Amino acid sequence: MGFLEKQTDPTTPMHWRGDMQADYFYPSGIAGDKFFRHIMENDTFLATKCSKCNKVLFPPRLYCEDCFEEIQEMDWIEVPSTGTVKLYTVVTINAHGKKLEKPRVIAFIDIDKTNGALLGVIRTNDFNKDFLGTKVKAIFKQKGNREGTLKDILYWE
Amino acid sequence: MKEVAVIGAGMTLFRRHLKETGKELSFMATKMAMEDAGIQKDDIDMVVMGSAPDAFDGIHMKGENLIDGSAATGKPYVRVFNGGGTGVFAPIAGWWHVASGVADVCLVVAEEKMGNVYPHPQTAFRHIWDPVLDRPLNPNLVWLFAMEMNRYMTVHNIKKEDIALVAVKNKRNAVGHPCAQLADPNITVDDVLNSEIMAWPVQRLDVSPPSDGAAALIFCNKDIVHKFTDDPIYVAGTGWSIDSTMWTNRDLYFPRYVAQAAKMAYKKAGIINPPKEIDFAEPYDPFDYKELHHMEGLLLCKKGEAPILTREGVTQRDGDMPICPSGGLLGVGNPIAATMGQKVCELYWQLAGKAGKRQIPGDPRVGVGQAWGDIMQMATVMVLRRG
Amino acid sequence: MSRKVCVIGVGHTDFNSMTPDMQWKDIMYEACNKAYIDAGIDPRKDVGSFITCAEDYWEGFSIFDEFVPDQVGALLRPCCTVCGDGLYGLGNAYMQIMTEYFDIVSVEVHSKISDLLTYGDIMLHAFDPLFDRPISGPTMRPNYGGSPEYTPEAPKPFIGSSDEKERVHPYFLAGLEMQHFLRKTGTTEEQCAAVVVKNKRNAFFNPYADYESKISIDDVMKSEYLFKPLKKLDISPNVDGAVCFVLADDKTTRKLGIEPIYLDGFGWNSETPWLSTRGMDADYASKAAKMAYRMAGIKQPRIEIDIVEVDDRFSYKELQHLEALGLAREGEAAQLLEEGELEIGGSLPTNTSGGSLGVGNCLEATGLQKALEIIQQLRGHAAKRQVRDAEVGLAQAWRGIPSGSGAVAIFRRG
Amino acid sequence: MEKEKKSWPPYAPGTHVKESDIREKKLTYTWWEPEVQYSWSLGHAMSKFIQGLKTGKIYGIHCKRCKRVIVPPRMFCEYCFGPTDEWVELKDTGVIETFSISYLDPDARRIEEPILVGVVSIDGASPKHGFMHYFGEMTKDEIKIGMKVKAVWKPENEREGSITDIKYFKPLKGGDD
Repeated sequence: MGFLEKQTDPTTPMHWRGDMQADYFYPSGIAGDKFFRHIMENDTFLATKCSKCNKVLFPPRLYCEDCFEEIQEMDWIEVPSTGTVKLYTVVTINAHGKKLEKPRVIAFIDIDKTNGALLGVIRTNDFNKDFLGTKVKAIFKQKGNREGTLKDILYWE
Repeated sequence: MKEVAVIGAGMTLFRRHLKETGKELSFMATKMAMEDAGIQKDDIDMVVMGSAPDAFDGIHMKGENLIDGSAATGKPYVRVFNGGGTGVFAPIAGWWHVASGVADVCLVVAEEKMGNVYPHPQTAFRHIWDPVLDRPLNPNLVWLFAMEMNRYMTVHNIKKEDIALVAVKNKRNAVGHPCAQLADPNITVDDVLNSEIMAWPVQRLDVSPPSDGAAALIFCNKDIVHKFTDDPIYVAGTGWSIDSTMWTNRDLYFPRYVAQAAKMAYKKAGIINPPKEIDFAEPYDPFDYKELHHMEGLLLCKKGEAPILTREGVTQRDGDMPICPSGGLLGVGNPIAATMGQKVCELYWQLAGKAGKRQIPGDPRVGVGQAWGDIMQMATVMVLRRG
Repeated sequence: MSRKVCVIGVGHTDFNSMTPDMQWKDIMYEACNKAYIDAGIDPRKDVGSFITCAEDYWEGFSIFDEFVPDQVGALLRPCCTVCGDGLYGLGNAYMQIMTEYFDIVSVEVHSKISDLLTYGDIMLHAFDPLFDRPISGPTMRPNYGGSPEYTPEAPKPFIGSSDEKERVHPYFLAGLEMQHFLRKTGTTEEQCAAVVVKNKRNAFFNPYADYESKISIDDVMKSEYLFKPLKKLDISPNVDGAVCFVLADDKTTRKLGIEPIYLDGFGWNSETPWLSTRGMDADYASKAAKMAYRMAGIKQPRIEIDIVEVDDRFSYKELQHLEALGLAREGEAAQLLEEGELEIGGSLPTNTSGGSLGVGNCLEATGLQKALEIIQQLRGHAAKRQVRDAEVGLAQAWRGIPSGSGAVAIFRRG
Repeated sequence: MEKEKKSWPPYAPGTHVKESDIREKKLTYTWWEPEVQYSWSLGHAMSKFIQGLKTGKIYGIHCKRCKRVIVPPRMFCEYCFGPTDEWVELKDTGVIETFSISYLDPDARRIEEPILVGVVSIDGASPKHGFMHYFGEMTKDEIKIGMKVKAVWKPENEREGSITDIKYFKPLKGGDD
């Protein structure tokens, strides 16, 4: 280590606890606000279509990242809140590395009528089932309780 | 080494809270810079992101999150970081992408969303301190500046009235700036001196506000600059320097690291007598005394002389050495890294004669921008020159 | 005549699952000091510019850049932080040298991940807060710590909507990607397990590796599914460690009397941050490689490159990256592995150091740990894991979950 | 050429949101509380330093090449990049290098009774070498730069090996030394 003198008593305190705690508030943004306001009132999704490359972007954005064109008002379209499981995984541990109470199935869901997808939790009790290609639909919270976040989608089934 | 030209710049509104996400802000600034330069996404070879602490936006590895808004999807993209110095350091990194010959056109985006952190942006600043030596004392960020300001005032025997003049000048300069957060044409020295004391000697109006915002800048190689403009602005020199982490081990009255960075940039730019050869400057002014402190650090005047120049009106927009003609951080706002908008974009706009109401009279040819960061230890300097 | 850039010195610490006696400053000092001694230079006089690669949340400071200069020798010198893998630092050092502002530039990168107690939560903090992160679990602080008081101005926090009480581990993304890789290329889970076996075995011959082990494919296959199809032993465990590289232009290298190892090419690239529309085929690696090959003038990578170190934080990643780098066709990497071509004596020795699976996952230091192995191999200092007649080596690293960014560097013995 | 005439920035993109808009939920947002906990290794130097504080001593360290007595101590000298040499026990007196009178808590909330805080350079260390701490037993009108001060320690049984084992620094009067 290149030092001349070091601590040699293993019982000396060598650690210091601390944190970087703060809480965060993330505005949904221009496109996000429109999307989340829509799902507060409806059981469908909104997507955006790039007029240049014709891709239907989902989740909706203010701009197409490939063409770098701004999305215009008329390019917003309504799409169903259904889709197909593209990929899935069965998660058994939580963020601290401990066993989850109950495994959770997390999937990429290709949203119908778009070129995009969304991460979602699939409600199931059968963790050995093959979900690939399964048709799923979003189950929302009750209208009135929705708060305008992704949490308004309770799960997919 | 390749010569590097600036061909476009853009910035967003600066406000305490903006509705847009960080990505969307980056997109807006980038779009404006691309319009200025007259280029498309495909013309950009590489992208540099400048963004200060992750703890503001509340996104770990936030550089990764901002990729799509910075026109960097599928491109080489890197984020550099120097605390508050990022505002000028990001363009320096953009400069070396082009100067090395690796990229022909490089986009630099600087973004900050300080409004995301609760209860207050200063909560994120709790964690800039040494965990063992400082954090147990529950420090507030403003303490640092108050201590430095006090030392500076005491050593040079400076009156608060003279320092308040800086806040007045910058908030008035900002009136012509469409993005400005705290422009005020009627502010007086008394307003500053009577504002609430935060941590003496720092008062409310001595301080720049926390903001959301973004800025963008486009560099290109001299060999192809004719495609974009007939009257290019060049990067003449860059410099950066860092002092020890142990800020309690040195005298705070003079920023020796700024002098070090300035000397490096001036040497590369061939500047021998800075006050004579430099037409105007944009030193970093998060606090009003910092502008004076940094003028001295940038060797634009002797130690302790900056308040006198300010009192004499030399640093006004129509003075001999205009300082912060944009309105600086005090007037336009302080979204840490996105202050690139005042510190470098403004240099470009002034030198290109595009600054409109803020334009410095007398055809400026050489300008210097500087930012400062970390725990009072980092300086980044960039000199731009016309033609 | 344009400059060339050479590696003139490398230094590193041991890699350990924790380093309780050493502060982050101490491990940085150790690696830097060794690199400067290796290059035979005095950092306070000779080094022009210093680069550190780090991310704030890994370290525990809002502005980590503050805590860098003293221990790398950068007092009152140009010094900066690049938020990325060590290979990004190397690329920026290359560019700094090419500007002719500096002749010698040092790049330091480290992992002191054992300081961080909430690794999973921090990684979740890197997910998009609006469209990705909420699915991981409750938005409220899940268990310990206690909430700070809220000011009247603060918005009221939302309650997590479903019955989930815990946040899931962010590595689920690797599970999803692995499923995609297996389906697309026809690679099997056993073949991925073979990567683990090979790398942990290679690590026996690497004195600084921390996770060397003699295990069988069966042991890996029998380890628990954490993120099906990803198993416990498919995941590289985290370690602490630091690496420092000193780079110089060719003229200075000759003056110092050092046998040059050229940094011949490098590339880096980023994919979209939108997880849901990202391709999952390690496109970042293939684009970065194309850039690096072009710079190094490499036309047939499979033939011209003698040794590779690719990112293997998860077992399937090694195979995926080999294919993305153009060193194997789609679905071919697993076959090469089975044929023994990726072994130390094979035609494409891969991760001879033991890789992240054998050495440990050193986060942002991964790229330079891999580059370090290439340098040791090209210098002929790799002892029992030495690959014969290695002339050209490639190091590749990925920035880890949830990013789609990575870098490639190509070194050539002079 | 028309473009050149424009004043830049020609427009200011962005949508201003007031604090009240957030309270009244005029926009949607996602709330997140991360869990960010650390346990940093102290390293040899800091470990010795805080143990010293527990026993009522301030330790510095000597760099013989640079002829510097450094506090807070570290294992290497940033000036010469060599290892530091010998531990030195310093006095618990010093001089106020600079100070502030703070009305803010760490989250920028206002407090009534101001905190006196500043940098103390410690006697026995090289000039300007010291650390940040509180000041007490003096009013905000009495405190000034250059004042001699002395540490007020917590009672021995309350010390826990932290910078806060010193309660504050008080004015040094003739008989105290």
